[in-house]
Amino acid sequence: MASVIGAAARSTRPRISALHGLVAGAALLLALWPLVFGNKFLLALATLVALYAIGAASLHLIIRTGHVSFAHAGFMGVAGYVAVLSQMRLGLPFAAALPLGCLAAATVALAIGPLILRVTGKYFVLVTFLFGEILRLVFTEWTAVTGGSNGIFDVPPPAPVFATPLGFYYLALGAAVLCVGIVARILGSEIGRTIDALREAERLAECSGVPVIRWKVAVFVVACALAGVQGVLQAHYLRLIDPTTFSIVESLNLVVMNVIGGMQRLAGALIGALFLTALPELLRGYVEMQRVFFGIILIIVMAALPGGIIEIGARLRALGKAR
Amino acid sequence: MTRALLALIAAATVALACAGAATAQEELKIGAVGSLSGGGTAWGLAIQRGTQMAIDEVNAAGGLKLGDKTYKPRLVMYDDQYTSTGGKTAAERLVNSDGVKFILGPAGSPPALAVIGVTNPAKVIVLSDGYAPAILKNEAKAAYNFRALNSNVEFTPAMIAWLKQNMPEVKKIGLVCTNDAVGQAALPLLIDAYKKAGYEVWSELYDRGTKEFTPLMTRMIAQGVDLFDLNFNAPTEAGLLLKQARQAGYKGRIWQVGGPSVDEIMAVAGPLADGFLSYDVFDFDSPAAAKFVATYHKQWPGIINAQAPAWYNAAKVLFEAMRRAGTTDVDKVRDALEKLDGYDAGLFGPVRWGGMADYGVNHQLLLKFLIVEVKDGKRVTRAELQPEQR
Amino acid sequence: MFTPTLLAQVVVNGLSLGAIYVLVALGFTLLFGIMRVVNFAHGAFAVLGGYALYYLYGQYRLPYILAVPLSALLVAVISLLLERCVFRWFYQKMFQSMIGLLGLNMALVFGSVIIWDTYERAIPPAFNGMLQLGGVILPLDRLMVVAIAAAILALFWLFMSRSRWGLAMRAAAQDVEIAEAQGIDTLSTYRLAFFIAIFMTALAGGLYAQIYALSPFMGDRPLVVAFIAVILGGMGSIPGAALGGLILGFTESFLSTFYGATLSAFVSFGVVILLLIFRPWGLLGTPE
Amino acid sequence: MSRLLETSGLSRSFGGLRAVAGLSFAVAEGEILGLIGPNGAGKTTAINLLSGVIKPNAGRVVFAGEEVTGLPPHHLARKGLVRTFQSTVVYGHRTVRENALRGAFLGLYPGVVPAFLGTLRARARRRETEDRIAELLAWFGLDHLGEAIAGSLPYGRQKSLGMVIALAARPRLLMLDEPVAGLAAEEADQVLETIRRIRQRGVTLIVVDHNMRFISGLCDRLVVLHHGQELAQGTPQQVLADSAVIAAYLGRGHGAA
Repeated sequence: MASVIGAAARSTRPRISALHGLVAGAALLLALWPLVFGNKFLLALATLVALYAIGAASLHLIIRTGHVSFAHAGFMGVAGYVAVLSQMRLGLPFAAALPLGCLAAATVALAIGPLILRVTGKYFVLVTFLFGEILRLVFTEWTAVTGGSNGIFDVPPPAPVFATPLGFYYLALGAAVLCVGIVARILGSEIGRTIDALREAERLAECSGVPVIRWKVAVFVVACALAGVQGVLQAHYLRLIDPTTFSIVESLNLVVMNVIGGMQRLAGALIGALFLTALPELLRGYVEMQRVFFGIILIIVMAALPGGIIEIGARLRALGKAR
Repeated sequence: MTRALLALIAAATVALACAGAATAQEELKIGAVGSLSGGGTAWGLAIQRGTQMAIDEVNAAGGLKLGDKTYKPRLVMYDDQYTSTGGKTAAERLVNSDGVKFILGPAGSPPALAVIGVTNPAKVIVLSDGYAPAILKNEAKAAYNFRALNSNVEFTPAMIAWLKQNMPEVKKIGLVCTNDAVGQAALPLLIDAYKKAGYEVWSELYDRGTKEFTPLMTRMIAQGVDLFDLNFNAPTEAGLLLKQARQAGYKGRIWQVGGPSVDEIMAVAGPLADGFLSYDVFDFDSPAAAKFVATYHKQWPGIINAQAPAWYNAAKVLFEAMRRAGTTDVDKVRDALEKLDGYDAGLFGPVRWGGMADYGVNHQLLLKFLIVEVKDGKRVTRAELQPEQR
Repeated sequence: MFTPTLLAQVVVNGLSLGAIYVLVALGFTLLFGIMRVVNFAHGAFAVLGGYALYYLYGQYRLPYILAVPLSALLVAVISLLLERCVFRWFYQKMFQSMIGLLGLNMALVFGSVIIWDTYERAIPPAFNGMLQLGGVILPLDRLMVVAIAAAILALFWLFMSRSRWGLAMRAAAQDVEIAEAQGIDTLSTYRLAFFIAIFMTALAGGLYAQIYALSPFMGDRPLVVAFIAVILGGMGSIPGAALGGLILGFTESFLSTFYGATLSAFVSFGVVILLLIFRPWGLLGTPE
Repeated sequence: MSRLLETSGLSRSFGGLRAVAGLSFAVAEGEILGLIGPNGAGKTTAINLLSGVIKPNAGRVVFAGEEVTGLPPHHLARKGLVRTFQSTVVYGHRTVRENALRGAFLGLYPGVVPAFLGTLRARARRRETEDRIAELLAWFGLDHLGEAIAGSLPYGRQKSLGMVIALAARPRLLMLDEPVAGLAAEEADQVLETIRRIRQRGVTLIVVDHNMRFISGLCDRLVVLHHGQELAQGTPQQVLADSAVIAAYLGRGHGAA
């Protein structure tokens, strides 16, 4: 799988413009479709997909350093609570509350990152799993500030324009394009190549002068700040914020998105976000069976495509070449 | 099991057929939201089954005649996963995709608050459940949402008054509850109520999902508690708390101002449950209940969740309001609902609305309730109480 | 508050809790230690074990001493099918196994919901009495769990250190290629390890369901407990899982009794995080 | 000649085992120093200590007049202290050219903002580095393999690539960990020649190996390690004549290798 990246990294120069065209076309399509089809439920679903794309893409950034974080939803929560509280208690405008929330998530990441990023592989999974639980416990137990399990409701809309579902969809879409764009740019630049290097051969990269831990912490901090965007927007989307939105289940969801879409590529994270947000909705009609189907689909995808859904593309290409 | 599978296949076929056949004529979609996965599933199924029974009843009688039209109600239900995101998505789908105008459920504050955020602006009637006062006490002055089941605000005062009268020897109350929305919102109110009545209170919260309470029970016994209130604990936790309290050597009284979960407690704790007193919403042994129980067991075996009759009741109340309004127009149905006092759906006696004093709006359905005691493995009714209309 | 009786009670509570945790953690650590599979479906197998015991002991009234091992055996045998169809795809694949088995967990749990509904069932206790020594109380059903945990641990240790199969498993756990070069059939070794792991998980699940309560959602807690106990002791280490389970039991008992449940949760999570940072291979594991 | 690197009393133990104890030596600018000893003598620990991969329990390391004891590898690389690895450590899934570029991180990476924006300066740096890399690859006879996947190269080629990666970081002092281990005699001779040419470019070298013949033909001075301790130090002639060395080294039958 990784060899696919390796080959692509060199020979994409001429293809990049085509890729850009594709991305621009997709963005245009995403921006225009609600004006043509008026289905409000699809709009709500698309808003959720856009929000999850932010979380999944930012988690992908961490995954590219070789660490799979199970605390991502917790960081979203930190940003969400800080933004909502600064808006509702301190009266800050949304435009100030959003970056403040992200800054808070980044600060927590910066405080914990240097400690936990020394731990690798499955141990990192476990550390972050527990850290996520601690964050959830804080949201739940610190009732005076967070409202505890009841959360905080009647969160005001970011601005009157965004109070309508369509307005909010454009806000979420804009944020998603921006955040995913940032991640894509990071990964496509010299920074991304260095990130790949320190994942693939940490010691070698370090001996070539890459301050590995510092880089990992920096990436972790940036990713958590970006995840914060989802946390803040989700609170506004739901008009309330409570610990259930940021539990370990949500973190796990983001990991599943990445793994099922494909951990090697950013596109995998986005495919995963779409797949995992849309699929349960498609199955929702079969009330009792939906989760059974969903479970079986997860097994089949992981067994047949260990590299994620994105592998289908590579397989088809290989098939095409073979002929 | 075979029957369940057959029912499932049938349901899937019907669902597919309906999805294919666009909209059947004169069909009236009744929405439901509830937890069909995760820890709150028992409550979700109570919503689904109670509502389904009321719908079946209407259809068996030839449908719902409103004005010159006859509607065939059909249940459309989505899972809220007991989270706010799930509740919001389910409500969005019901309101915007299925075009539903009437929703039953969800149960539980996080999804209920999220659902109301969608339905109130969209002018959709919701009969929900959840102990957070904000469900009724909101900026929209409840507008289109009603609460179909008593919350602690309704039943606590009457129960404490009964306790004072019947067990004057009790001095110190022990309370243990989950740190979830119910525990954090409702427990402080309960503690206040006890303190106002002159009791000493010791309380402790535990993390949702805990099954082992022996250390906590040891802690409680060391505090010298002489009445242990299982308050708002979910049925299994309530049963385990009782069993482990007894196993840890607790000798005092145990009762539950909340729940209700008498059957589950008897199942989990066996003979240790003897002498346990509880709030109960519904007397399954009463003559009025016999028909309900029989109908229920035709479709589903096993223990009936105590909330199922209340949802059946809520759905019947909704249908009656539609009949009286003579239309499916949401505003007219809502006005009819508010004026429904006195209608008897058969299980809980005449409808009474309340809540003005607590929430500023009379959108709380007041249901009569019981205090029952476990004696020799059987449930015995000690008292029948009514929530105060305020 | 720190009276001798209370302290003794805390120790007894800790032991009985720890015994349950040890039982729950053993199967988990075995699967990880040998196949590098993080069994997210651990809880589902515990649930299946619970329902098996419910039928064999609760409904069909088999003698308890038979019902317990038979129910675990039943689940383990049926699960061999899952080994063939699901697990085999995921051996030695950390993340794919996590997600795939998460899917299996969902399918099994919600399949159970369809078959058995969601309401909680109680498995009648085998013993109802309580052992009272001085002021200290130990319910007999807990005492039995302690005994079973000790017996299983001893048998398992003997099996792993003395039998040919146990040695083969340990060799496969160390290095698959070397083991294969030495003529060990890793696939059947894996199958055996899987069988034993599921047997122990189902057995633990049965006892867990009997002590607490049985429902399709019962398994979440054992999964988390197994996770933490196994991290504490060291992933893949059998004595580690035993030590981790006991420490967890004693800590929870002590902190919950004297300082309350919330603090207990914070402290145990925090301590495990610190341990992972400074000694990720756990108390008794070996660094890689 | 000025001293580029100097260690004194460098020690490290693992558990109870003293892997390196009281190691003291100096490397002069432009010199090739050989660090030899039988397997298990502590050579690899020594190079790990010098490159910062592990930290010493005691002792000092001074590089270019600056104390660098216990500094992490990336810090030392920045100062010009770079190493290769004994086993072939390359980015196996990447092309040869990519590998070399990764090694050139210090010269290539323009800082966060220019890298993120892809500024002109960043592009200019990339072009410069690519030219420099092309030259390095040509030097090692890898230029025609620029697009080959590194992991698929034969062993000897991968070792060369390891050296390219290290040289791409523009070291002042290059430490080679067993550069000829596992190579055929012919290949080893080529490596010998390459190392001499590296020195001609003004790079100081420390070569770690246990092949006495190879190393004594190459190095200006030798440090012999035995059981973690220094056994002898001096020119190859002096060291080969040392009775302790003969006893410890030749007595074990390694000398003929």
